[in-house]
Amino acid sequence: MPESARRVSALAQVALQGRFGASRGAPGIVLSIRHPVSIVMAIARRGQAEALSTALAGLSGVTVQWAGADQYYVLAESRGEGELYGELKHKLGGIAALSDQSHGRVIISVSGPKSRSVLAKGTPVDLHRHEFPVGRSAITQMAHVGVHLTRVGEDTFELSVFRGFAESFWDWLTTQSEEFGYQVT
Amino acid sequence: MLIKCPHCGTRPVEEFVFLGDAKPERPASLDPSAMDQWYDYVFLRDNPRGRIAEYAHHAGGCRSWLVVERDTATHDVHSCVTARQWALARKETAG
Amino acid sequence: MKYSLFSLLKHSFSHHANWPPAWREPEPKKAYDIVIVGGGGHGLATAYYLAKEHGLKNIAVLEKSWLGSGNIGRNTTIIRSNYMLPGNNPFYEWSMKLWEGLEQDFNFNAMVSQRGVLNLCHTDAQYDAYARRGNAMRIDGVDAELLDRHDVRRMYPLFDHANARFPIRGGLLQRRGGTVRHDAVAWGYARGADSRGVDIIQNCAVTGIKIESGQVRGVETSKGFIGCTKLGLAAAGNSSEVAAMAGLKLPIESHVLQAFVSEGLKPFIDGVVTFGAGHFYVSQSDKGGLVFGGDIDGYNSYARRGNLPMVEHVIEAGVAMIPALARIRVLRSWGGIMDMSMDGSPIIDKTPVGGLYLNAGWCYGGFKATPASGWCFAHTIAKDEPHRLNAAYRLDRFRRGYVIDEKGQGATPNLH
Amino acid sequence: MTSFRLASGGLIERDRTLGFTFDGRRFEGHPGDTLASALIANGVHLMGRSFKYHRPRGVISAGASEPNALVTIREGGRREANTRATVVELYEGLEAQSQNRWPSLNLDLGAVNALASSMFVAGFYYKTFMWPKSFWEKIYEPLIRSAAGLGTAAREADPDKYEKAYAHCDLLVIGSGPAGLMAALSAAREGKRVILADEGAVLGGSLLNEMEEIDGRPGFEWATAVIAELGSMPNVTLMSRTTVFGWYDGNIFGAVERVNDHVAVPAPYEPRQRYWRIIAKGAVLAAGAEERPIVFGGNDVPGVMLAGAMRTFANRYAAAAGKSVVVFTNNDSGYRTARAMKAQGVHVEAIVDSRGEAKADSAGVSVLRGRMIANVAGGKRGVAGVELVGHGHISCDTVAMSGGWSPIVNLLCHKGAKPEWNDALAAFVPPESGSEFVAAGSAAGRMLLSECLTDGAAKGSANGKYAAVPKCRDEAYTISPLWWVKQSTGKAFVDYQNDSTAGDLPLAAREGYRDIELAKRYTTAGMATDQGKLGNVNAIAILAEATGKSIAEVSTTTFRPYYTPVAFGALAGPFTGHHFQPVRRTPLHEWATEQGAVFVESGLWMRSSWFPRDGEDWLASASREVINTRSRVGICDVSTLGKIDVQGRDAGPFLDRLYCNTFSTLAIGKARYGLMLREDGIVFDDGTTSRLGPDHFLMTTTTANAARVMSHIEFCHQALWPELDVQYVSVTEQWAQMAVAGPRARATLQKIVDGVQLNDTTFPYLAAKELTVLGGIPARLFRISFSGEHAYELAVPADYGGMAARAIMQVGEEFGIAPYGVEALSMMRIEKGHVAGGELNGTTTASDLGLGKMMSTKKDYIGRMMAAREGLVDPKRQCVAGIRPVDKHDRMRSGSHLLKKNDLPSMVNDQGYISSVAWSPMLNMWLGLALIERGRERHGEIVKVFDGLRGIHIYAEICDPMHFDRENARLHA
Ligand SMILES: Cc1cc2nc3c(=O)[nH]c(=O)nc-3n(C[C@H](O)[C@H](O)[C@H](O)COP(=O)(O)OP(=O)(O)OC[C@H]3O[C@@H](n4cnc5c(N)ncnc54)[C@H](O)[C@@H]3O)c2cc1C
Ligand SMILES: NC(=O)c1ccc[n+]([C@@H]2O[C@H](COP(=O)([O-])OP(=O)(O)OC[C@H]3O[C@@H](n4cnc5c(N)ncnc54)[C@H](O)[C@@H]3O)[C@@H](O)[C@H]2O)c1
Ligand SMILES: Cc1cc2nc3c(=O)[nH]c(=O)nc-3n(C[C@H](O)[C@H](O)[C@H](O)COP(=O)(O)O)c2cc1C
Ligand SMILES: [Zn+2]
Repeated sequence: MPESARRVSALAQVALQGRFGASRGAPGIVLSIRHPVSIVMAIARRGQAEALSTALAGLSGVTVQWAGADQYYVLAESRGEGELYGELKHKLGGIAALSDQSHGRVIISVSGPKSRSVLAKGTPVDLHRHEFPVGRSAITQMAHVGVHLTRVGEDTFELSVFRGFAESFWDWLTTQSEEFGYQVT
Repeated sequence: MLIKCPHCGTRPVEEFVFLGDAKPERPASLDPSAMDQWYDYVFLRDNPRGRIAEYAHHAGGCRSWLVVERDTATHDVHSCVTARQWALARKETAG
Repeated sequence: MKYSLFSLLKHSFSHHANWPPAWREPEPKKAYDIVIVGGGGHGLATAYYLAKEHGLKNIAVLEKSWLGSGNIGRNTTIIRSNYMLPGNNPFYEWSMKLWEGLEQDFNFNAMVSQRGVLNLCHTDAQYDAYARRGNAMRIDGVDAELLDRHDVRRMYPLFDHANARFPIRGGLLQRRGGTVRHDAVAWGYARGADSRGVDIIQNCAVTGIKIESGQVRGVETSKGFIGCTKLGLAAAGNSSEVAAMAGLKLPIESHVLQAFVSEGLKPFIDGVVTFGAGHFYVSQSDKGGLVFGGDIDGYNSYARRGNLPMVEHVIEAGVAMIPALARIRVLRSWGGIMDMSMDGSPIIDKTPVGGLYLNAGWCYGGFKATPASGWCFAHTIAKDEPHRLNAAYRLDRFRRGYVIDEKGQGATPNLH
Repeated sequence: MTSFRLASGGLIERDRTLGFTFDGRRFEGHPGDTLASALIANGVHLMGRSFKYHRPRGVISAGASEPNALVTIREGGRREANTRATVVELYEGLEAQSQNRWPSLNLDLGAVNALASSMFVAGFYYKTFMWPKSFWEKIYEPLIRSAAGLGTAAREADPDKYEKAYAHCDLLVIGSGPAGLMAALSAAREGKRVILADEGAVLGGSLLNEMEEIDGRPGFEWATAVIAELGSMPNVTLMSRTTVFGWYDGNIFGAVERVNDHVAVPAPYEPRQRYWRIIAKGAVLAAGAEERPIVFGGNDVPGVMLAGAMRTFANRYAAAAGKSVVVFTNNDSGYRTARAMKAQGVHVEAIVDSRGEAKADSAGVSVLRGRMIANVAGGKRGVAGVELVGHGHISCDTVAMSGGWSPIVNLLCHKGAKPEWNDALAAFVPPESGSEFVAAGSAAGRMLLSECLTDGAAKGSANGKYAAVPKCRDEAYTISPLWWVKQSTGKAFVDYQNDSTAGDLPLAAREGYRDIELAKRYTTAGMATDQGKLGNVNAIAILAEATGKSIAEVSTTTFRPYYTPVAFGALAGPFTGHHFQPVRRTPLHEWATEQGAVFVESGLWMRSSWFPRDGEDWLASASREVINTRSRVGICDVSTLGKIDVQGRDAGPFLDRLYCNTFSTLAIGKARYGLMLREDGIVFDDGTTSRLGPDHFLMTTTTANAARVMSHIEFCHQALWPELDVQYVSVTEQWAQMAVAGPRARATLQKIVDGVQLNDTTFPYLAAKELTVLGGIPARLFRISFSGEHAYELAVPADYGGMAARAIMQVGEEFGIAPYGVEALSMMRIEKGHVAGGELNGTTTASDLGLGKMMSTKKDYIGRMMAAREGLVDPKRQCVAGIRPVDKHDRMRSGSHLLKKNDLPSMVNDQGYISSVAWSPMLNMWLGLALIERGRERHGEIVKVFDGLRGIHIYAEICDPMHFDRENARLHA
């Protein structure tokens, strides 16, 4: 890879760090961008659904998120370009179709005491801990944008959107966060 | 209207796109004599008042095509399976 | 009894105690020459023109509920003749001509109001499509004007000309388009038909169609069997149900379309305007309410009510088009059942069953068509063959591949 | 000005005052007041004018159902018409204006209508204004329209924000009176997720208005305690100022929370209102009951109001409606008002009770049994006194009326069910509604406090084991119906706002509008902003009598959303102005911006349209871009094309069924142009699809159809051929894709591809290969061309897009590279006669487009059978041809129609139309494509171009669609 080949996030220009919105007390919302990250979509081949889920369970050093019928996102930080894709193709090629989505999606992490309140302005998914525990993923719509939503902690969620919508979506998300005061880290 | 997607759980109607009656079955024959079956399949609908099994695409969710059994007079949703299950079952019975 | 300022004055002296009923409430006879199913706009207009244009007398209109309870009583009242395809335009233009003389014709003020219908566009492609449509109108002598963004701004400064997500590029204007007081159309035709001897029978639901050796003999109804030699179906959203009684399966799906009215306001918007970057159209009623609507909910339905997603979809588009709407309040919303056809165009035709005639598939465009639809359907029934104006609205056009698809959406009713 | 503020009591903060104005006059009130209560406390009763007769009107109710006291508040973009003074919370500096009057509320010339009122009966306008015909447009209608409506709306954008949100609960309780509080309490104690919503600013419902005791303390204090307990529970959400406006499928409720309507301007970052979609497993309607007016002469004179409202103004707002009151009632609750007013030191002249005998406690006020008020004397200055039927006059300055109570059933009827008539209550009670949504308390017809408490507790509990219900004293409630005092000689109103009188309904019946729905539409009773909350039952009763039916037979009109009117802004939420729809940007957006691109919306995408240099307009710029590309090399952002990754053992056969041509035979490393049909045989979409491996294809779609094609693929696999082993996913956003076109394209790209010699053997036309560029960046290179030039499309992972484009610009500099946009692209595709959106318009067949030969006869594919229908193979169909002006200087316009040279304009003569037009920088003239009857056979024919819209009438020649480089020399150069 050439020196100059640095991955540039779709939000590089907009997601500026700092404290915004209502300024009283601790921020209700904390936002950050998960970038660069490797994202590979794995779709079970015909009749391989079980095989795939067991194989994925066996993987280490990656996170696996449900992403639809017999489909999963496999994520990992700090891998070289195409590396995770290659690795998975090697390991899973027989049972799954793989597609590198690392550049196609932008992942925004939303945390803080008000994270549920902000997300409730967008998604019809019931995020009550009993209905949507940590580790659960859902595909839904927020502000007219398709969102892949994962609860990664009690008050922490990851929102993954198509790259092209990232700026618009960020705009909506931050506006909705203003009343609680938000921090971009 | 709430629909229980087999993959995503219960979701409101805004996440779905509907494509009408799932009963008409795509004919197998390409013979000109099958033209009427094709015409039926593409253009004619029972359009019942009451229960209908209809295609719904979970476009705002997992993107699966579903077959929802719903009452067109009351909008009550009775059941929901994947179009895949529905099609395979139908091919089964067709033998 | 003729309605006029004079008659109104006269009756005010007797405290309006002696107005005769606008129509009778007759008991159905054993049989009629012609029975029309559906006391909506099209059914009533058909009966009116059968009596008036063809001198036929022995006619009944059967309405399962109160007259005008269907889509005629719940539509957003827009009339226009801005169609582009040969099968459509002459028909709708004829309808427009009939509107223009209707009130004097049936002596009832239906408030035909030609304040103009403007369709906005937001891209070059839309603009070109409107140019094609407008020229198709002009080529046949129908009025049409292509506006650029400045013309639109001059006409409607209210619109978002500054900060729009989809800037207004221009629009297609038909000045002769406008609105008509929907209920009055049903009442005017009903009164006109009744005075010409037509029996309008309310609360009389057709439950079956009697056919013997391929020929219609009569209908079973909630008021008993009623014989007839010709039967015209004008059941709009219920067309499939009624046709099924004669063993016919139609290229139609029933869908719910919602409409809305705001609180009454002093004059806010003059003409009828449709948004081109979302589903929203609006006009202001004579009572001051903003009457508006958008798209069908999208799922097959026989319930006259819709759900919130379409409400939001429509109102988001409304505020995008006219920011000043934000503070105005929506008063009421309702729904009607659309007979959505497979090409977005109607059917006015004979059927394979002798003496059985079909008028259906109006989608959300059938109000403007009411006069011509009744006029052509009457002709088709009386003469047992379609008139030139409805010659393209054949039932077999789908099988033969001569569809009339203005939107190019194909056999997907909920996209028309 | 004398104050009508009572010395003590009420839930107002007496120690703080708020200044406000009404029609410019300054007044003072207190926190806790509504605009209506504050005006009454200041002795102001005249608050509005009616719709038709411009009658002077005062407050009738104390809440949401108010038909008369409608005012306009706020200014500019915040201007808000038709606002009910009874629900406006007073704030410092509130400015209110009366409506529908000119020049002033006091002197309203519109009132002349009243003189002609003998003619302005129900439906009068249907009978006249017809002659002379021309008068309608010019005179009558403009008059009717200018008279229409009440308030005047804002004409500017609203500066405030609105929000949307979803909420979920096990039990939604609508209404926070005794029934609602108990329902919420039992559910909450059972651990349910509870939402308690009430439109009021303060929770407590009628307990805020009445002097009742619960658990040995004032009902209001009891409520406060219960609310405190609820508020302390994590599973309970309390929502005041929140109106539930509709009940929808799936037990979803629409609600609007008025977050900041009680202040002049919302706090920073806060919305004015928040619209809620509440998804409830169960719900209880504890909305209470509505008091009905009685229909008698002058029942609209300012100072005549509902008995319960008068009581509320006194008890809750410490505002006396007058100094001497006459109560007119047909039930016991009138007596409550008499006692309440007396207790507040207001003189009560008498209780006029239409019932022969009544036992209720009048606290010493004289009761005239079996008597009725015939007419109220008075006018805009208020009530002077009342005349009784028979003989008798009582002077007074206010009249309290009670026609009985109607359960507020609205929401339970939103799915179409009709309420049922109950003779004992003389009211409609809720319909059978199933278990997911039930009524409790007075909404369910329980008129006694104890019943409401018990009923609420029971309805809130899932297991029936609810906590003991507190003790209270009950007010008896008996009624014997009185709807209309026929002896009245003055105007007696049924629907106040729309001025429907008692006489209008019998008239409607006489004229044949006998069904309640017809009568409603003919008289407009129940169609005003209050939707007949007060008047409908009276209208039904009067119509029943006129048609000789029972009230049950007549039944009600249809209840519809919205329970009370809802602001557009709330339902639009944040999706206004530029935020109406999200913006979609390509990975090359920044690069294009650096290059000075002008962007254009295409669907949600923003695409670079042209790249003007020093003052060029779009035409000059695009022309230069074309010439540069055709003579040197150009680069264009084509990232918006849909890209779908298709894999699996059956990927080939699957594509064979999707496309009308064949893909299973495509060689690895090759691309092929494909055409998809709809099942009805019409062309759906086109694009090139490449084979990257034995089981791996990459499909491209048009920008416009990308999403629809994806859904189509999903449908075809899942619903039609689930047995196929195929997987697919959109990779549109993963790749930044750029076209590099022109004679020097190869030379340019050669400088960035790693280790491949680009030539016609290693990289022939339609080659499609995975390689790396710029020393290791994975990429896909396709030798395909839309421009007709020797061209490539290069795709790199999106995050590298900008960098790759900049690199190409750099290495291409020596070859004279320049960016080109979609305008130049469409110029070039029209020069080459390539079809696009204008031709793929959803009505054209493959052969219409000149692509008929692509339709395979060897396999099944979507659309094959229907494409064979007579009408789709009719030789007379319009098909694509080229079109060019006979006079090179003429400009044709897209959308023009075509006529035979000597034909006159008419639809019958219409030969077709011009579907696309562009300026050709290469041929120096306007060129186009047309859809024209038998177009293929008519090359060389001269036709008349009809553009009536723009008054352009020229001649043009039908020609081959391929206007430029017909032998495709450049493509293969
Ligand atoms: C919300 C909405 C907005 C619309 N806006 C417009 C517009 O702006 N412009 C426009 O041109 N069109 C509009 N339309 C479409 C238009 O209203 C309809 O196409 C048209 O009214 C249909 O014809 P009709 O009046 O005869 O239908 P209807 O009035 O529905 O008449 C059909 C009648 O048949 C009766 N019926 C059904 N089954 C039976 C039976 N078995 N026995 C007896 N009677 C039966 C029904 O009760 C009904 O009264 C709109 C429609 C809706 C719902
Ligand atoms: N004779 C009489 O004076 C008489 C008659 C009937 C009832 N009552 C008394 O009235 C009380 C009724 O108690 P209850 O609890 O049934 O009702 P309630 O009137 O005490 O409370 C109903 C609450 O619901 C609210 N509400 C109504 N519709 C709403 C909506 N769509 N969205 C949000 N909030 C809405 C109202 O603002 C009100 O605060 C009892 O004490 C009863 O005895 C007295
Ligand atoms: C053009 C038009 C204007 C309307 N204006 C009003 C109005 O001002 N007030 C009102 O309450 N309803 C109005 N409505 C709605 C009707 O009350 C009613 O909801 C509609 O005709 C459907 O009937 P339904 O609700 O009884 O099913 C209007 C309807 C139409 C079609
Ligand atoms: Zn799903």
